[in-house]
Amino acid sequence: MSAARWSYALNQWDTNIDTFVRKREHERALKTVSISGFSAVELTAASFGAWEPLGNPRQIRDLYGSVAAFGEVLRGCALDGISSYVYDPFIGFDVEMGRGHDPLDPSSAGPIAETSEWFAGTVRELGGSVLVVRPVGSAWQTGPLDDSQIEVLANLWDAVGRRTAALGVELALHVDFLSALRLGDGLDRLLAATDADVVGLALDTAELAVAGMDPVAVYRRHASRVRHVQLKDAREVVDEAEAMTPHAEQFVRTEGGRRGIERWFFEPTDEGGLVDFEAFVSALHEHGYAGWIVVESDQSPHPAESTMVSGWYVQKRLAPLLAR
Amino acid sequence: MATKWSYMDHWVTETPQGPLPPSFNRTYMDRYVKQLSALGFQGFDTFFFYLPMLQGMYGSVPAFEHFLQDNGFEKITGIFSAYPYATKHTAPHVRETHDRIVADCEYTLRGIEGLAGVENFIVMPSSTDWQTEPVTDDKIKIMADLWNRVGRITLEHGLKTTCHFEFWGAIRTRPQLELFFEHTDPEYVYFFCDTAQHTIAGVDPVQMFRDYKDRCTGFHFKDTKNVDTTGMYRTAPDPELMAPDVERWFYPMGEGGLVDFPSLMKEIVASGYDGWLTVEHDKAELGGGTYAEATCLAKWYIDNVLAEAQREAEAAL
Amino acid sequence: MDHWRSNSPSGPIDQWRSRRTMTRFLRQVAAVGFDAIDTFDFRYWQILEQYGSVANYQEFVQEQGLERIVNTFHGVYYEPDRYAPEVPETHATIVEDFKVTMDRWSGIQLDNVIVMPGSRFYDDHGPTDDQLKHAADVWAKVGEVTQQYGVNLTCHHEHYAGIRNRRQIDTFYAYADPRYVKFFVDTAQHCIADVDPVDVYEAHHERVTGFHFKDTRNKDVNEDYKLFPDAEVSAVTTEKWFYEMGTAEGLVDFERMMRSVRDHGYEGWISVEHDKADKLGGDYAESTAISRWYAKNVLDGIYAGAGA
Amino acid sequence: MKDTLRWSYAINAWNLRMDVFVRHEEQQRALKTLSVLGFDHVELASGMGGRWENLGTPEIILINHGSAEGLLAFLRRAGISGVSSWCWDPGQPAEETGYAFLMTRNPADHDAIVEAAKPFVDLLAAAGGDQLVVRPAGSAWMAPPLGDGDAGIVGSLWNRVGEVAAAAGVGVSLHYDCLQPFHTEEQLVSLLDATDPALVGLALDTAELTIGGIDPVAFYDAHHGRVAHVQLKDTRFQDAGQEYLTPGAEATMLKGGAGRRIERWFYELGTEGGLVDVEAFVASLRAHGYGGWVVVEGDKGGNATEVAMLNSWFLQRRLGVEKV
Repeated sequence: MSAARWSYALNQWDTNIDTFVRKREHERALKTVSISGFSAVELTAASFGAWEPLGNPRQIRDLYGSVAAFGEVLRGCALDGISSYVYDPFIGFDVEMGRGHDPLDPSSAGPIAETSEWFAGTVRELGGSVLVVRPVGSAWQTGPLDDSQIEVLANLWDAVGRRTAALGVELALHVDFLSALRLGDGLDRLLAATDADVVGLALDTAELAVAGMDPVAVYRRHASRVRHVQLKDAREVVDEAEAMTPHAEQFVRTEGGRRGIERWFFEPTDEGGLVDFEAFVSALHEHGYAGWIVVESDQSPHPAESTMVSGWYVQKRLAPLLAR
Repeated sequence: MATKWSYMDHWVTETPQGPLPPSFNRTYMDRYVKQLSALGFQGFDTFFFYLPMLQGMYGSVPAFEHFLQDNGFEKITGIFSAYPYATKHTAPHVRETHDRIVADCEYTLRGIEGLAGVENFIVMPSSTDWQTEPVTDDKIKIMADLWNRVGRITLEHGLKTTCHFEFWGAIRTRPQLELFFEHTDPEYVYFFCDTAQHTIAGVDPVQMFRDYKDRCTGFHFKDTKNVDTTGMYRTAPDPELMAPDVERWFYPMGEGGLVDFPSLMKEIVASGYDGWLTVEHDKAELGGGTYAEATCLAKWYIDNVLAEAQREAEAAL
Repeated sequence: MDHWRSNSPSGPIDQWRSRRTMTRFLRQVAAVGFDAIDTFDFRYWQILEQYGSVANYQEFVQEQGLERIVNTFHGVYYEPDRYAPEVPETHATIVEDFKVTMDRWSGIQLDNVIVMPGSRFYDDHGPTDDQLKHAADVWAKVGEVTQQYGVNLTCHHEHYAGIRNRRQIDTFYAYADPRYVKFFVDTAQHCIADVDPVDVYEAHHERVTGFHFKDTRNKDVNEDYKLFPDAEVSAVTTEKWFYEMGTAEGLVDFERMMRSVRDHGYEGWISVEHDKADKLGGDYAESTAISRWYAKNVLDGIYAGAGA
Repeated sequence: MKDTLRWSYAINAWNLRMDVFVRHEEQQRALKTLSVLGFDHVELASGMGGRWENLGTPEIILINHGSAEGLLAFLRRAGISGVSSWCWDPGQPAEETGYAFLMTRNPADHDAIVEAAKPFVDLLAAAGGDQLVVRPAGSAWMAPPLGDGDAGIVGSLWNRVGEVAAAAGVGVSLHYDCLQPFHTEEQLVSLLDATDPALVGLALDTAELTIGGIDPVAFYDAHHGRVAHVQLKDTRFQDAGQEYLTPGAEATMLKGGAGRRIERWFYELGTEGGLVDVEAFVASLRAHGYGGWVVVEGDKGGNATEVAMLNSWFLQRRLGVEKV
């Protein structure tokens, strides 16, 4: 049997600020994830005060009494706990809806490390093992990263990685399809510049595929650095020119760009898409991958259906590839 | 005892043309089967009127069953047939229409030829109460005659004709149920226990099972939050969707309804029943629910709550 | 009033998703006969990003057949150490915030900027007399600022907020300078808090500058208003608080409300608000149409009729 | 709508599947929606019959409302003053008629079809309706190609129904849909030629004609004398050739997209990429002094309410029609 474990990302339920707030809604989602064959969930850091009750440790505590009490809820729903938390440093937690810190700004290092530690402690307490972070802003904001910028980032994430490692939590850098790391050999350079012992890669199949990168090739190239996997599908590629659109987060990711793409991300299935999941998971197997595999739909007209369809695909097609 | 769970097909999903059954197209149907498969259902129950659609999508009904089997299902377990609305052509309480109904049943039986072994031919034994009134003993006997006749035919095809009683049907009270079973042949006519329908009609489904377990060939595990105490069962033309005080009658298990499922489960274990157990959701979308979520929660409840009741009952044997 | 969701291939979205979805939203609102829209001012950054400026956005609204943007709702989280009307130490921050806000929106002419006058999460006693006075003071200062832009500062009393019951509302307005602090009546919110919306309107009609016409089927009988994180979504027995006008079992007497509005000679805008209309299987588009039907077929006749 | 044209809206958009749109309050909500959008007449549509077709088949309508007057009173509660028309497909098996499978191309079925039409004609006439809109023949894929005599056979049936209807003061119009066998312009004209213009007209559906490869504007200009009824909707697609002959075309083409993944064919007026020139078509109706009903349809288009609102917007803002 493989040591890899399957988790599911809760973000698809949280479609708007005032949704997915009640405990009852959480419980229904958690039971849905459990009965579809997953053993944990991934949380996403958010700052919208009480309307994002799973968005950070303080809100978890405010709604559930304590992080430990939320852990009881997870186990009551027949899950082991959480696998991971996803944290974007551009989001601030000092005040609600606050603005966070730019990793390229050297003075951000302290606050980002502190917030990372805050989340990592909660990951640990809820049975998880990975803190997934957005390592740098978008390509349109930065252009290709120069050596000094890579150095700033490497210093930051090395420092953060050491602190989370002390808590028993691995740090994994996540590359999204608009990320500055898609330009040139940014990703390779950042990985080379960081300490392999404390900084890993979170490989997101769909984000890489939309960015025009082959996730299988990226995985093979960096297998030893991959600490976390997010599995989702996509059907459309965003080329470099489109990624450089000013405010691409709004105009490309949210609005769908000139093509009017209404949905970027899909459940991992065999229905056709950019990602070859079976090849990808076979590659994980070859390299003896032992971390979390988090299935995401990210966007879905129907979260429960997405979870179930993914559950089928994991149980019937993907998990057997790891069990060989 | 290993329980075998099947799923009764009322599913609705979001399509570009609005919320529709997954028979919308083959892709939706495939995904639907995979979703049920992911939860571990092994049996699939459907309505007679879906058979032509399945044939269209998969080439034949057996080809659809093969698709189910490729996804871990054992087979199609039940086919549901009914005449809820009485017409001059078909009305179980009108003897002159029986030939037509029997012919329809034979037609449905031809539609499932080649399947691995459908076990239940599930029928509503009557039409709506309001169209059958006054419900006399004679009318109940006429209906019993019909299903005796149908039961003999389906048994030749290996299916048991089994009766599913709606709270708004003409056979709804405990005395009516008893009279009906008295006049039907235990060899040809069986009992299908729908937990919610009986509860709404003021009949205790657990007691019903206890008393008719020898003739019971299946269950719809579904819940309700209301007993009809104001005669809503007589609402014309349809009490299920038009009852004045109740917009939604049916709920999934585990949502605070009236049915005591753990007790039923223990009773089932104690009886030695080894047939299929079926989850049915009906109108799960009313009030903002979804079929997918309702199905997950029901199966979660089975695996996490009913499984415990089952273990307790087995230990007590 | 800007709460809206519709289904999309990627799940439920609001109208701010793209210019395309905004177009569809505005056309639907216009089609049923609304003349204008309200919005939230926290949309400002999104407006800049998507439309370039507030004035451009209003032009976009006008292209779809609506007159203009009438009101904006100022959404801020109140925290005692940073930003809270009852806490004088934070008043400078609040006034400064409104200077910035009014500058941002100065490209168009609004009628009202709507605020929640008090914080939420109060204990059994509610705000003290002093705290109500502090709140009244700060809103008067803010009102002076907004009036320099020709805009009213007007207060909207949520059923779960600190100034919620009739006594608190009356005390607050007794302290608040009528020149600068106006009142915005939300029929459902008052009703949930067991405040008769018509009575409270009549008591304070001279300073009323707007309405949210929406209905509810429940009063808060469980002290839901104390609930964390948000009584509107967490209530114990009420999963959905708000319904459109004309709903069955609605508690608000809109006909009486409308007679009162007419009799007091109110000539400003009346806004229809749907909040969480999509809960329990509801649908924003349908609620929008049904409430406009009610306004046209029931309320317009009352308003046009002779004094009762 | 205040206009020289008479506008109505097809209520079937809400009746998505067999067990929805059954409760009276649901129907009231749809009717109020149409009323506030400026419509004061509706078009009814038959269905499978039975206890759930509360606005579909005569027998069930009468159980609900007692009489035509009762039906009208129900409509008036929502501000709708009447029924413009009723769509009926005699080939659709209905519960009240024992699910009889009748074919207009089979002369032996003609007596039964004329008989089945009578309750529709009677109730429509009593409710002040104008047109019985009928499907002239079953889907092309279900029967052999049209033979020389088919137009005559089918035409003779509709002349008979037309006589029955005329006696009650109601017109009969043959509805063109993209799956029925009188598919090309030539075939359609041959069918019209086989009917008596005094008894039978054409129900011109802009989207269906467009999908079938016929330009509705040109067709109307050429044949306006025969057009007795209009249904207005838009489409973004055309039959690529012979897709209407695909077995199970109702599902495989109109839901599955004949392999093209077109899962939705019908759209609101003025939709992006719409193929129907609605403005030109309506201008042509006005130019020819069209006196029948113009029924706007929103069926098979997703959220019925949103589509109705967008349709009304188009009438008000693009066609210059004022609301009532």
